[in-house]
Amino acid sequence: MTGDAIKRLFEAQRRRGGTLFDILCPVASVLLAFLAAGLLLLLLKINPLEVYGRMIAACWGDPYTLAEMLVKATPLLLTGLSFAFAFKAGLFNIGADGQFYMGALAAVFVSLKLAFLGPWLVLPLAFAAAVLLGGLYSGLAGYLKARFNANEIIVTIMMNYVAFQLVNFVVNGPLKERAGAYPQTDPIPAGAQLPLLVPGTRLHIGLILALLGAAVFYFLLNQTSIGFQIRAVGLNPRAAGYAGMNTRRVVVSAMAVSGLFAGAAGFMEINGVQHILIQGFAPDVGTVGTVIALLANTNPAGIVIGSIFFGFLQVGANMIAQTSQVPRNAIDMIQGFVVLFVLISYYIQYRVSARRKLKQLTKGVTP
Amino acid sequence: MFLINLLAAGVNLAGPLLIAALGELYAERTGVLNIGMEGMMLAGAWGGFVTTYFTGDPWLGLLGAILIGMLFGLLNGVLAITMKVNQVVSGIAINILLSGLTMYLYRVIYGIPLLPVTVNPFQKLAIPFLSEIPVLGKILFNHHVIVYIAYLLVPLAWFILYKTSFGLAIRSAGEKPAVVDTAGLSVTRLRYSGMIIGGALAGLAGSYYSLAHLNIFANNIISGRGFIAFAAVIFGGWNPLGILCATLIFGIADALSTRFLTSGNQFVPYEFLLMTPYIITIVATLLFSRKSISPASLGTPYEKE
Amino acid sequence: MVEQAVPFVAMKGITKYFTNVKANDGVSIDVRHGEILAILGENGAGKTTLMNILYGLYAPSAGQIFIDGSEVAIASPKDAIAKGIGMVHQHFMLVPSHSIVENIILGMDENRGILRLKQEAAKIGRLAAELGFEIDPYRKVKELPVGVQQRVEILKAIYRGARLLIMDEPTAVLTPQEIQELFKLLRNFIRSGNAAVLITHKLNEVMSIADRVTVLRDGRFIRTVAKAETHEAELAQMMVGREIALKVENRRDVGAARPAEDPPLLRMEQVTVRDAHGHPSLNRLSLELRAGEIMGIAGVSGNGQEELAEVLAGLRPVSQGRIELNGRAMSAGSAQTMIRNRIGFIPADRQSMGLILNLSIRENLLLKSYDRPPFFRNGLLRKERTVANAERLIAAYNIKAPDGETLARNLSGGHQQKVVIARELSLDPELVIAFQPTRGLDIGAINYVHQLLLEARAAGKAVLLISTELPEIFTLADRIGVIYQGAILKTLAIAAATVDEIGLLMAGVDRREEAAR
Amino acid sequence: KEAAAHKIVLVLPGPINDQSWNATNYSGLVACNKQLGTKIEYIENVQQSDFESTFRNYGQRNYDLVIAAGTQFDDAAVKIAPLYPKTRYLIINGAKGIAPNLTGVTIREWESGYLAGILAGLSTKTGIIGEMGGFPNPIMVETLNAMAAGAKSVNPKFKKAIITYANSWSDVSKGKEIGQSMVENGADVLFAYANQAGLGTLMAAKEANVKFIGFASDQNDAAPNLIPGSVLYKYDKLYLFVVGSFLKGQLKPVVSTVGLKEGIIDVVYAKSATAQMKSEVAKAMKAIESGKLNLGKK
Ligand SMILES: Nc1ncnc2c1ncn2[C@@H]1O[C@H](COP(=O)(O)OP(=O)(O)OP(=O)(O)O)[C@@H](O)[C@H]1O
Ligand SMILES: Nc1ncnc2c1ncn2[C@@H]1O[C@H](COP(=O)(O)OP(=O)(O)OP(=O)(O)O)[C@@H](O)[C@H]1O
Ligand SMILES: [Mg+2]
Ligand SMILES: [Mg+2]
Repeated sequence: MTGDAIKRLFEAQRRRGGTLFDILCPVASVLLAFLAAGLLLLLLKINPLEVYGRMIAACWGDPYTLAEMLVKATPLLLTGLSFAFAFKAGLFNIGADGQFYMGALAAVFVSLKLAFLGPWLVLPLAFAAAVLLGGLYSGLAGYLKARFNANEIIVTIMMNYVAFQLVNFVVNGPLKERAGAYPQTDPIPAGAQLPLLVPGTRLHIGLILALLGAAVFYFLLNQTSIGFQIRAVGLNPRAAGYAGMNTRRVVVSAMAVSGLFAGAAGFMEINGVQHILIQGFAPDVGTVGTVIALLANTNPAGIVIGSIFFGFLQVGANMIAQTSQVPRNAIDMIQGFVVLFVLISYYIQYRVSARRKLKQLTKGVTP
Repeated sequence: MFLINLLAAGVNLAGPLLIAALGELYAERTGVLNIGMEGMMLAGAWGGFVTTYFTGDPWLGLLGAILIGMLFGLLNGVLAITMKVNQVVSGIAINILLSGLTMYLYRVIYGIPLLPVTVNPFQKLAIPFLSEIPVLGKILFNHHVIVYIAYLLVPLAWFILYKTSFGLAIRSAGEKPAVVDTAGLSVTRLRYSGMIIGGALAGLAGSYYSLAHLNIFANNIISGRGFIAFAAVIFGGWNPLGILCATLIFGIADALSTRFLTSGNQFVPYEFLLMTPYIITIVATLLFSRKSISPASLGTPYEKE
Repeated sequence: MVEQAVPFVAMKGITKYFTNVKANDGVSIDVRHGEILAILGENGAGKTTLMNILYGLYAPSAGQIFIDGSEVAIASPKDAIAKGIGMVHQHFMLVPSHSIVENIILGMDENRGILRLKQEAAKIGRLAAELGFEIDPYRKVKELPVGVQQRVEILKAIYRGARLLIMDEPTAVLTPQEIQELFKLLRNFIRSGNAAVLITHKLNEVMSIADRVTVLRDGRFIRTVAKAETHEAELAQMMVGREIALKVENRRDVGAARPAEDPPLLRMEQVTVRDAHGHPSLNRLSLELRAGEIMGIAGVSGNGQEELAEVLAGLRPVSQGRIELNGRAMSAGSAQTMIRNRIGFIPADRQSMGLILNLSIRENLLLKSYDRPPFFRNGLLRKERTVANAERLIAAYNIKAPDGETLARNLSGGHQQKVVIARELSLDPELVIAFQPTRGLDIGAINYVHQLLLEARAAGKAVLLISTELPEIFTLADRIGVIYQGAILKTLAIAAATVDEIGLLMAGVDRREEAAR
Repeated sequence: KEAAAHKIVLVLPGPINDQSWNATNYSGLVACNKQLGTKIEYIENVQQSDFESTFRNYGQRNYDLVIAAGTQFDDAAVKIAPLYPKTRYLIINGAKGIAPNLTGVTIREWESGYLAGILAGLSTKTGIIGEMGGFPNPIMVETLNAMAAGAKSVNPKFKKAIITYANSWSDVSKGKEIGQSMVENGADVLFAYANQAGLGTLMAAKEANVKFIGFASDQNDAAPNLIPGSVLYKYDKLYLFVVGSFLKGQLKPVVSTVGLKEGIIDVVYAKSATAQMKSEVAKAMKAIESGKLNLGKK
């Protein structure tokens, strides 16, 4: 799979030079998404304007809620980077969900079993374990791709289910809470929890780490030899192989690095937010991250913005659910519309810019 | 007896998977990946349920399911074929949208009932004479109508793909769309038809859950079976007979895991049983990848100018 | 040739805009019954675009098309086929995994509904026999050699009732013999009032087969001349718009080969390479190459050229035999080793192998330096150096681009090839493997590439020129080796070689040996 | 203060129309609003990761009472309750009452299991009953075991209970397959304590034409001939009870258990119920209420 359309978008963007239209387009598409969902809300006799008004007001209401948006954004940012990194090597890692779960699994295991080492040791260890397991897990998919040419989309989707069941097994078996009541682990001790960034909120230093992750992402790809190789392999594996690059190794390492990001997200959810591993917790972090990465054209700055936007959507969803009787599925619906309309707006942008160029071309020659 | 029950359940469970997988097959053979299968099945389950609820006739429900599946197949086509949105993204977008939309509209229509809203479902249809054959009768000829349809679709798909000009065009579009274009056929139209057939079959498959297997609609009614169907296409090596085998294996494995559960088994953790279809798929992918039998242009948008 | 009042096909004032170029600008051409019209032009002149419009693949932005005098609308290839137009594309339009018969009947109205493969296969077999060749309609296309694939393409067009056959650079992939057979076929084809359009870069072919020649430049129509009233030099001049040499001057006395006593730079001894089925595609091939010489490898394509090139590029493992560089044995099999050993490689396929089209010129220039100074140190990129490098090479090789950040995709074929050569030579190789280095290039670009290879030789490098173009080898090489069935059948000094003899050797016939027998 | 003036919210872990756990709790809300005149709001489908922020937001907005339905809210409540001392937190099925403004109410679910067992025991001919649970947590295990005990107590020919966990609350299809497989294994009475997944088991019973014991809500109408009766949780009563005591200022920061004695558990019969069933159930109810029979953990 080439992802040609996306490459084209890149090009379109590069040449576009940025007019007002280009800024308005995504904004308009988000508005349209809300409009579409709003019409459906009317079916339940809910006034969408009021709901949206509350959503925005509530989100900017107090620092806690603001912080919540960033709390939600943190894992999304990382899973977004995860998808984007593999994508740069021409690979579709749809397995962020699974790698996220593996990271969470490793983090909770270390945090529970090694808490006696004290925060200075257990946190780095949990982080390392999460990142490593996430990386190994996706690295395995990379290896299968490199060694057997196994389609990574399929393998990673399947590995998501495997990871999901592994978590189920662990929380029902080896790490089941001592009380034995629910499919969940014991809470991790305070010493293994990530320090808060803003006291009184749930915002933890994981956010800083995630932003650092975005910087690392950019640096790795653009300033290093391995990044150069990854991009080369991603754009044209044949040419990269001819240029002496070990394409298989690049594929495996790109997948592994990609999994590191997702694993880190798992660590942050466990040690930063949830402090416990529960069956079926935080579903879709990987999927939403993937969507964000693609909407952002796998550009790290775009992923940062996108994950904050989706953080806003999710917190906003909670707020309106708390303040008006909007069913929760309405929010999934809004998210779906947002993705749909943004995709459509990209297409319109592309067409408009093509037409603009054509116009310039015709003007240049005909009087 | 155990074996007969197991096989009968397996054949039954494989039915809807088979329909969905054949739908995916049409789409993939034209070169488009339909990751939205899961969402389209959900839409089918919803559409079938709602139509049956209002008309009282499950056959109309079936029709409704197929139509709604086609509608979203068309939408995915607009995104993936016309707009050339990355096919993985468009599929994910459809899944997200539909998981929210179906439940929301269910709420709109039915409010908050205390007892499940039910419809008048399909009844099992024991085929006269055939179902009396010992052993085989119970395994093969005592199922819901939709299951029979599923198995009839296999030879049909084979015939269409390999014995008709339409099938030849479909296969060519998935291998090398430019050839189709230069032969005077429209790649776009073929790919749309693949998507729409895929959507129709996804809808049909989804309706099995709300109109035959169960008579209710619930948010988890598909529970990842769309992805299993997706996997079955690969496991089945992109041909109808292979897919038949693949879905039968998944169906029987599923039936087996349920029987493990009720047998009070202590040896293998249940979760590992649930993993098996996915692991089987990964292994199959490994085996088949070497031969690269996937449609050569699968996942690549076709650009003419 | 009789003047005809009404041409078979006429295109008038055709203009075509793509997103960022004007590929055709008011082009008018006509094709008459019973003639072969050649279309000439530099790379990017708009030849393929014009024919794609005629075939209904692209919609023209402006202009009209007439067939036998009446205006027609050709909205899709279906319309074109219905009007008797067939096209054989530069890249074959065949589904490799399908059989010949499936490929031929795809999309034909007569074959709607249930396929009747047997019936059609028989018909196709008969038609092939009429055209003078034999095929097995049930064979899969991917199993066929290129030459046969082309025949399938022609068969496909004729089977669908083509009366005008458009062929886009059909000879680029053929051996001299195959070219002759193709021309014979074309002449037969037009005899009954059909017509053919032939796009090519090879002036000698134009002179040998065309009746008239149309020249395009920069998307514009330049002139149409009767073959009888022109000559190669004039055509070349029309193409590029200025006086141009037909080939480079090779002064073999400059930087001539070192004395034969010197140890060879490259020695291959009994090298065998097996393909996936275990057949030897290189069969105990031996050759020697000295610094400061160009050795040409001539041969009918498919005799192991690709394998030879890939072995030396490290892309293919050797199953037996020995390769020595400067007297030291080395293990082939990794591109990296070859690059470290200062072997440069100019691949035949610049777009999919030599370059990464979506990277900038600057980055394409460092494609082989990703793991070493001066552009990378400790795994980190040193960007200023790469920028300076790109500026230097763009200037030195006359690459037409605003700056190093231009994407390789946006360069024309000739300039793309220059980027490849610039990169390879800037790595200061001892040995340069040039595999079909001018495939698909126009005269100007060919001359430039030839110039660069001669300069490399003058700088003391050894050049292995693997080419199916005999004229190219005769122009550049000091020695010529003929490859046949995976081995070098014979090596001759260029002065001692004649085209005839080489031609026979390429067919596997060694005249002197026969004489000795 | 008037009932309507209290700011009260019900926090639900799943969709309100799940026709099960969340729906029953919601029915409690409806009862309070109708009978006590309260204006309780609800929020549904709250995910694990949002428990804390949800509790916090309501505290911040000065809610008087926050009710959450499910043990899984315990930890979040323990964390947040001390921060908002003016807000009362009440966890249904909660097991932790350690803050002065935190209350837990647990149902003695084994009681309902035992009663269901009596109905099942008197319905079975093969002596085998099939019980499906959602997840194997201690309360669930206790309930399903009590059911087997109940069946055994009334039927000397009782052989065994096939106890299986769906490992899901919502996979209806799985619920059905499990039901079918239980029937294959000889069960002729089915029972499900698994929310939506249980609906599938009911379908299986209908298809195989075997008996089914209704649970949690009145399921009798779903198949009057096959369901002799349903064991109910009267969440309306539970809610009226707890919200009522809250309004009266009598809600204590402890974990209390409720059941038959408090009228929270009840049995409704369908036409197909036999007189013997009714009398056996009545007998067992008396024994339980009097404390003579106790299968629960102390
Ligand atoms: N599909 C397309 N989209 C955009 N630009 C195109 C497309 N096809 C061709 N072009 C551009 O149009 C111009 C004419 O291209 P065309 O392929 O017709 O040239 P040509 O004469 O056939 O060249 P060559 O000798 O290299 O085959 C070139 O600048 C080319 O880059
Ligand atoms: N009868 C019950 N008693 C106690 N807790 C329950 C009960 N039913 C459900 N719950 C709790 O409520 C939570 C949400 O239930 P819900 O029906 O929404 O299932 P779910 O989490 O969506 O299931 P799944 O993970 O299969 O989708 C469950 O995880 C469980 O902890
Ligand atoms: Mg061309
Ligand atoms: Mg759920």
